[in-house]
Amino acid sequence: MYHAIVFLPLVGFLIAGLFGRLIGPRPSEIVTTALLFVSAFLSWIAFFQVALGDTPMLRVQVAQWMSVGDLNVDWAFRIDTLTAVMLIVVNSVSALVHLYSIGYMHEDPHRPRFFAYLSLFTFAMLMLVTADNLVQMFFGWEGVGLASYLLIGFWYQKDSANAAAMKAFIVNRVGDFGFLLGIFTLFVLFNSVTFEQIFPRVADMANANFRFLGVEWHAMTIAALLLFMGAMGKSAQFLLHTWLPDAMEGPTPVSALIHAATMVTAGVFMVARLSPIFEYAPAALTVVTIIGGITAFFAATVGLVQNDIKRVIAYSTCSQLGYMFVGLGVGAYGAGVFHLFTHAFFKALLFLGAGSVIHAMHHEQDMRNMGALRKYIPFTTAMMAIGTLALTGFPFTAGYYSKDAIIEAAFAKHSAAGTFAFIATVVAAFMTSFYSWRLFFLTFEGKARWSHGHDHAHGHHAHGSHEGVEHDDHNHDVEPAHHADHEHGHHGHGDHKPHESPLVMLIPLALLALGALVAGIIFHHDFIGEGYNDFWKGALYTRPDNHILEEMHHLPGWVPLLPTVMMILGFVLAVYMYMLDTKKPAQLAAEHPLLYRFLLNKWYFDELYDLIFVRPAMWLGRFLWRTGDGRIIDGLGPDGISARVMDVTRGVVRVQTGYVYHYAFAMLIGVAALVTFYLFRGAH
Amino acid sequence: MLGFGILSGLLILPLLGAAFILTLRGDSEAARSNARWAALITTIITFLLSLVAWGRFDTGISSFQLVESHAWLAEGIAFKLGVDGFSMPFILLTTFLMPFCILASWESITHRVKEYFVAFLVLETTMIGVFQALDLVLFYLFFEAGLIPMFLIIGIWGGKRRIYASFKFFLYTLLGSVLMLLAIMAMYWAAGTTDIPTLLTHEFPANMQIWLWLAFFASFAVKMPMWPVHTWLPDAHVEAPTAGSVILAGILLKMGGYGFIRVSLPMFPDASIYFAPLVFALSVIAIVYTSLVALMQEDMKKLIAYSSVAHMGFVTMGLFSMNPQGIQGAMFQMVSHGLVSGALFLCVGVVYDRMHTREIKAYGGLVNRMPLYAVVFLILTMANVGLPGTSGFVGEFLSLMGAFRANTWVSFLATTGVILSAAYALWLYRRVVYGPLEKPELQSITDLNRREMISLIPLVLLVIYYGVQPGPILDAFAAPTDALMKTYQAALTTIQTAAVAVH
Amino acid sequence: MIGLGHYLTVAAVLFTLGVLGIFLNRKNVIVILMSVELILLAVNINMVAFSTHMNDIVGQVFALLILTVAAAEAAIGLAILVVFFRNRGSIAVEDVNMMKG
Amino acid sequence: MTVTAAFFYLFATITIASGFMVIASRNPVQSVLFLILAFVNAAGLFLMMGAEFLAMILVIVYVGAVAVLFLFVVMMLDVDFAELRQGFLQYLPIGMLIGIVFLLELILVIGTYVVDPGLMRTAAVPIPPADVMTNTQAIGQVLYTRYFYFFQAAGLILLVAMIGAIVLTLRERVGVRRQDISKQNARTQADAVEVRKVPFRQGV
Amino acid sequence: MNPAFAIPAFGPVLPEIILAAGVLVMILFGAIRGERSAGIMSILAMGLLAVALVAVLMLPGTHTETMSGSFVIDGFAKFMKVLTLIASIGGLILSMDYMRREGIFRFEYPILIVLSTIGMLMVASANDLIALYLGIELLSLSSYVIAAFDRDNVRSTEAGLKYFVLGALSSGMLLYGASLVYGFTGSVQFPGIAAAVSGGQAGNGVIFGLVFVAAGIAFKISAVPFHMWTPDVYEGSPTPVTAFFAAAPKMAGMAMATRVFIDAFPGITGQWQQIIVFISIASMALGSFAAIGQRNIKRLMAYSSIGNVGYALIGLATGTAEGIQGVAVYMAIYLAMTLGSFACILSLRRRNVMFENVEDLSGIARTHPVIAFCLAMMMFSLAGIPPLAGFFAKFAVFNAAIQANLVTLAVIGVVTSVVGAYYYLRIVKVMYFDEPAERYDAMPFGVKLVLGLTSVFVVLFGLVPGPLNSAAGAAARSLF
Repeated sequence: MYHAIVFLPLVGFLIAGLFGRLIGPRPSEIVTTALLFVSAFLSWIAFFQVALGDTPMLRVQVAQWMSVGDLNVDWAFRIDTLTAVMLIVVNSVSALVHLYSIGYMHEDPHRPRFFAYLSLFTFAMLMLVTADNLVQMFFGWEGVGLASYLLIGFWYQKDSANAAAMKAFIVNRVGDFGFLLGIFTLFVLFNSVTFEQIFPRVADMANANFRFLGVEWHAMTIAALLLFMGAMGKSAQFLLHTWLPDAMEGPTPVSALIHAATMVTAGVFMVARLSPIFEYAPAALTVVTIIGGITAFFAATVGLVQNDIKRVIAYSTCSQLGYMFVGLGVGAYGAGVFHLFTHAFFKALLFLGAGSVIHAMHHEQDMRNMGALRKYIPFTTAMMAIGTLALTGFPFTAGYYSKDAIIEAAFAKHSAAGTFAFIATVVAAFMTSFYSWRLFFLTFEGKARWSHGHDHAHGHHAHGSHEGVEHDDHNHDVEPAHHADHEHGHHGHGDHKPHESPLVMLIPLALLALGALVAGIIFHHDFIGEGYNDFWKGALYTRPDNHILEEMHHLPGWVPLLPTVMMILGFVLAVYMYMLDTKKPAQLAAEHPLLYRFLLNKWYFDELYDLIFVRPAMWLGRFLWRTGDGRIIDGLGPDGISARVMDVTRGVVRVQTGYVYHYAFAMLIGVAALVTFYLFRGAH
Repeated sequence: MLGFGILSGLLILPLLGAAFILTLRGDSEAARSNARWAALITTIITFLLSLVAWGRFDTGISSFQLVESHAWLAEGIAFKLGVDGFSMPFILLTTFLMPFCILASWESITHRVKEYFVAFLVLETTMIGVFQALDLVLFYLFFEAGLIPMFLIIGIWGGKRRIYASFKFFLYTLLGSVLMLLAIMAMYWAAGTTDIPTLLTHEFPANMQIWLWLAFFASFAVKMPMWPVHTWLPDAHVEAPTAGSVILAGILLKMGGYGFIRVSLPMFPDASIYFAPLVFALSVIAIVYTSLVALMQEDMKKLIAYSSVAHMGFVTMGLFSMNPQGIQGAMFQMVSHGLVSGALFLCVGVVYDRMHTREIKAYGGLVNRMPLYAVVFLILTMANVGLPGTSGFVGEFLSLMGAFRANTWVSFLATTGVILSAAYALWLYRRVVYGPLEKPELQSITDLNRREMISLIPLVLLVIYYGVQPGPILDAFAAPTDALMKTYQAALTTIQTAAVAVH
Repeated sequence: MIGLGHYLTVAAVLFTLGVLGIFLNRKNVIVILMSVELILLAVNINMVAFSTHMNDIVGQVFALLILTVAAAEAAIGLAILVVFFRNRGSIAVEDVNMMKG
Repeated sequence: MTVTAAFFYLFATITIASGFMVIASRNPVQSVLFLILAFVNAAGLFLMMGAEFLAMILVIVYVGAVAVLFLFVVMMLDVDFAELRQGFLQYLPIGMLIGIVFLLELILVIGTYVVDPGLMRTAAVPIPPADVMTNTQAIGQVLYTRYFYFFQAAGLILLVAMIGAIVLTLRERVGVRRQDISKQNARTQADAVEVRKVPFRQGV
Repeated sequence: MNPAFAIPAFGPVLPEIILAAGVLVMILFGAIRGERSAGIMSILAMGLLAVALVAVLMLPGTHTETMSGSFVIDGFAKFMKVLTLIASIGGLILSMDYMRREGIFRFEYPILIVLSTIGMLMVASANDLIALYLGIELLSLSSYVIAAFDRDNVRSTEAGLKYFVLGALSSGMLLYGASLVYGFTGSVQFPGIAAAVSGGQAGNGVIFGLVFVAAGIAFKISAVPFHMWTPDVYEGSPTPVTAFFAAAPKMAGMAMATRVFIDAFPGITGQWQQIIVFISIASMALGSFAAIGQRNIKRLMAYSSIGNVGYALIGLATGTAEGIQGVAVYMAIYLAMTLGSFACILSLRRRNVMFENVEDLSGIARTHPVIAFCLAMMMFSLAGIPPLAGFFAKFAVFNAAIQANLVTLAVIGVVTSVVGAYYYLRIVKVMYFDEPAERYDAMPFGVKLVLGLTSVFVVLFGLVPGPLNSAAGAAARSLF
């Protein structure tokens, strides 16, 4: 069964990828989607067996990968509750996204390729979550990176998409850099990369030291920090987050699947999976907490002012990932994973809903050009409302349980980092509520801003080639009201009225909405409540002295209430600013131009990185090439030497004058030199 | 065991093919076609024969197999052939790549066709010879002899600056290897023989090892090439015809690494330990430096050439980390790089044949008209980046891991190559393949034809296969690596004992 | 007392003069030929001096042969000089300079 | 100063001085004459050393044949000596310096010559005392027996000299008509007489 | 005193006697037949040399002295004599067509070749300074004449004149050295000299003499700084004469160098080694550097031969049996390479005009693929690239140098060989990479023959290096 779960998407990928052009788009879609649904169904069975049933953790050996010296790497599955949870998340969302994409992408000429990529992604993600060793996890890790790269750059004619794809891959590689080193560190410590062999021995190595870069480190801390660096990259945490918003260049289902529900949570999964190691690296956990808190806060601030509907959700994702890490960082792994679980539903819902909006708007993504869509696409509006409620943590929705649990856990940690994270997440909760509702109001309420001002001629371009706005991120310093100078390209809205999406897109929305509503209420008992131990069965390791879950139940009464209050405040403010006093945002922006620009330009991270990494690398590359290789190495090496040889040659040839007396003179000098040499040598 | 066996057959076959082509008369189209077919058939038969050798080869044994020996130059210098786990994969790689090279030259070589294929077949013999030689003089002979055909290949069928490139290639590598020749002689007088199996058990005095090691290093470092003696490679690659680049990247560079594993590491363990920091430093510089340089290249082949230098940096780093992961990883990296970079050069050749330029700027949006090409190129780019699931990953991962065990600084700095390689490879891919197809001269470019598919697809499949199942190759390296580790451990013990004695 | 050293010194001086004559003269090639004769004369003085000093006839035989060969050499040299003169119209040393580099 | 010494210095001085003049004099004819002078004085030195035969040979062969040959060629070539360039040599000082250093080194070494009594034993063919055998006789006795190989070789060298001189300088004069009987006999009517038809009124 | 004089054994001298007698017959014959007999005379000369070759081969390989100890025959002498005779025959074969076409084919030419060959054989067997000197003179005087053999050509006569002037100076030096050696050791015979210096110490007088003798010998083998005649003479002489000069006298020269240093001064190896090392390094370096600047192939070959002599001298510098074996191997292979190269150069004739600049080879890979291939093989071989014969030559000498611990010399040697590779490569480049010009005339048969044989030798030597190696080894051991 597990083989089927993991490899069916691969089969789908191979069929659609290799024979897609042969069999045509429709069969490709059907095959991949069907296989995914089978896989999803099986995952639920697995979930019931493993997580809810009594099946113990099991290991499924598939094949040997490499065996070198004492290093043995297998292709094998490790199936425990954590894996099972991830399986259902990945396969369910993926199956729904496949289904959704049939509708969303129906105009695209490259559908087989698209579905192949989606299935490839799913396969890689499954390899990641089922990995029984670090290297296989890395395989999945990079595999999803590849799929992400391919899907972001799916519309390869769009330069911005290609740039974003590259950026995503390279920034992720920065994280992988840490991940790799982390794997090496663990291997050196444990002589193994297999979880089964590492985890039981962590406690023995708890106080071991490890010399890294000439400095003695606490072994577990350095390993955990390096691994966390990988998680930061994949999960777009602060400092390595820059790729995620750009990744929205990909088709919206991709954003839903990869950049909201699954791939970006791989980092969270990884930390949870490696909880035995992190548990013995308290310093690393503190770092995780702080980074998570910063990310939650930072991404929320940026989300406040973005105008692209997908970007808002992207920053929201980024922020929510921060929450998850806070949960992990304070030791409440269950809470983190629970949030991962619920977030997958409502964030996928939001993205797919956004996709539905975009679909309705004929690939317009700028919220400034939307408004009043409620009347045209009521079902989507409703779904988005559910998603927004769940995200903001409206009581008894999924977010309410998971997010609030994290905030509580942060408080319960009673440490400096925990307190910091607590404050950050609470503020972020307020902002989350605000920007979520801002999005909702801008899109669905108010006046329709899409029927005027965009009468550009639009040729017969393939639809796929220009979804979204041609963003010019560096010029986002104008207020929404004055955006006429934005070049929106050749968008088809204005000619047609927005229309509701086809059923094939709406069904996934409905299913996800269901999840967003009830996932929390159903599962919080198992994930973070009393059923914790029975449910996880040790898949999430906590040290005996880690009592965070209990402490969460003994908090001052105001703490559990606080997030809800924040949620309400945010909602009220959003209503005020975007429903009642719609001039206010522009006014505020005008009053605080610096802050506005700072936020709009995402704290200038792209510019900063461009300045300190990209440009110096380019400059250095050019310098090393022209000057290093060209002038110095070649100049002193082959070219220089050959030039010197030519000089010598010219000299030698000049000596050969053609005059007999010079020749004779040379002979005399030769003899005289030798004679003199011997005379003086003989004297000694 | 003393007669002519399968290994000498591998040496002679290409020469027979070359001789046959030489007997073809005239320069008519028919004669050219015959030459092509003769070359192709010869290389295929050679490949099949090497498969037979592989079949008879037992990976479990660390000693040399299929040994043939004939009296040759002098007492102690014999014409001795044999293979072990280190060399067998390279022989297969060589014979495997050759038919693709012939195919890649099928249409792109239009003048002096016969000479071209003769040069290639002779080159094949020398390359196989390097990996088969069980006598250092014989090794040197093949090692150097390959320069002649390669010089001609670059010089006659190369691009604009072919003369500069061919001379640089020839003289640079020659300068490196003559010192090796002297070292071989010194070993001959010290040990009384140049028989490799004997020398493997001979212990050279430590101070002599230093000099010998340096001399061999001069040769192998140039051949690899290691920073800072790498500058011949970009020039040679850029100017060489496609198949020449394939061979250069696929096989010739491997001779350096093979030399390290065959000679430097096992015969001079003390010196190898002594110089490992130097090698590490150079490797790391190579990885970072050439990756940065690759980032700025404007010529596709030059970019791949620089990336080769970086990848060879991983190889040297792995080899000198002196642990099984490092060594086997490095060896695997070489095989993998042979496949990947060879295939990448074939890819460049595909578009070069159509557009006659290698300027990155001249391309863009190829995917629109060449989807199949885009896929192949993508997989190879990913393999070049070292994506898990491709063979590129296994080698890179293992060598980094090996290096990490030896020295975390090295591994740390080298791992940045992982980032940089993604940067330059993807950027190349983006500029060449992605984007709109705007250039008018590209509008009618055609996708891979059947011949190109035949040459690229097997490589791509192998790249993936070995990424998922590296076992067949890694296992071949295992037995000799174990033997090497024993030598190394012994040397280390001696050094430590000596160090203790000093204190 | 006049000893061996005296003769050897004379020979050395003559030898040096001969060598100098070859490369310090730019006038004509014949002088060079004569310088060669001086060198051979110096050698002969040496030979004879050693011969008598050591009471060994071999040196004198050697000298005799040198004389013979010197004559032959002179003949060849002059013949070459003559053909050169016929071609070049000059025997100035500086004109013997068609080939260089 | 004994008479021997006086003669030695006389001969030596004249030899060296005329040797110097050979290379220094402007007129090659003078050079040849100084060469002859040098040879004659050298013959004197030979005599003083007891090598009478060689002394005579030097005078006869060298002065009589070789030097005269030089004179001959100098005259024959009829060089316009006035036109010969005279310019001072740029490297004359350095040349002289090296020459002098060279000479000093030679003298220094030769001056250290000490009679090694052991060497006497190695003498291959001792010179018989003058009262037993004349110098000429002594040379003759070994030259044709013990050293006849050299003698033959010297003969070959002289042969080469002869052939060389001839092959280089002998010219068959062009323009001299010689009778060639075979050629005359080989003449046939066909190649001697050509009968041509002359076109009418167009001249030959 | 009437010392009983025993008739010496003539057996060992048989080859020389055959040649000398034969040459006299030829002179008579030529004098009678006149100018037109040059062709027949050449064939006769070749036959004569071949007979001498057979005679040499039939000599005993053991050390035998004769002619009152002035003449010695041993394995080494035999080996070098065989090479010399082959070189002379090769030179003659290469000459015939050329000389005929240039109109300078006179019957004296083969006679002079044979006479100079006698000189070479004499020096190869010389066991005392007198024999050495006479041999050199016999060789040199004939050489002067054949250098100027194109007597109506100003370059040829200038070559002869330069060769003569400098040759005379060098033989003067050699003689002066010989006189010093004689005076300070008391003997002209090599065993006697060896006995006098056997203590390992020699006075400055002997050393000075040795320096002068070395200078004379170095001149003959055109080693730096006594090489300066070489380029000019090679350029000016008729091409086949150049080929002859580059081949035969070098064999004899190396033979006598070896003989003098190894046989006459074995006790003071440490002293003369430094001379050899010095001139070896200088020759290798100069040969490599100066050749790069050349446009004329013959001049280039001159510098090439200077360089090659430098390499061969490495073997001599060791003073060991291995080193001498290296010298022998080196010279044998060098002979083949030289003859082969000159055979190619001689084929550059178009409508009776000879071409001798490097550019004239341009593109001949396409007009004359076989010649180009052969010349390319010669060039790669001269550059010392395996698997061609030149590699084994260099291997032999460097190997000996390493054994004798002359590492610096070997390192300089290999480095200069890389520099030298540049100009050999340049020729290959011109032939293969450049655009072709008009075709050249067809090669005459003799040249083809020489080229074919030498090419086969150079290319395939690597397969069976054993016989030559062991022969050279035996030859070298006979000296010790």
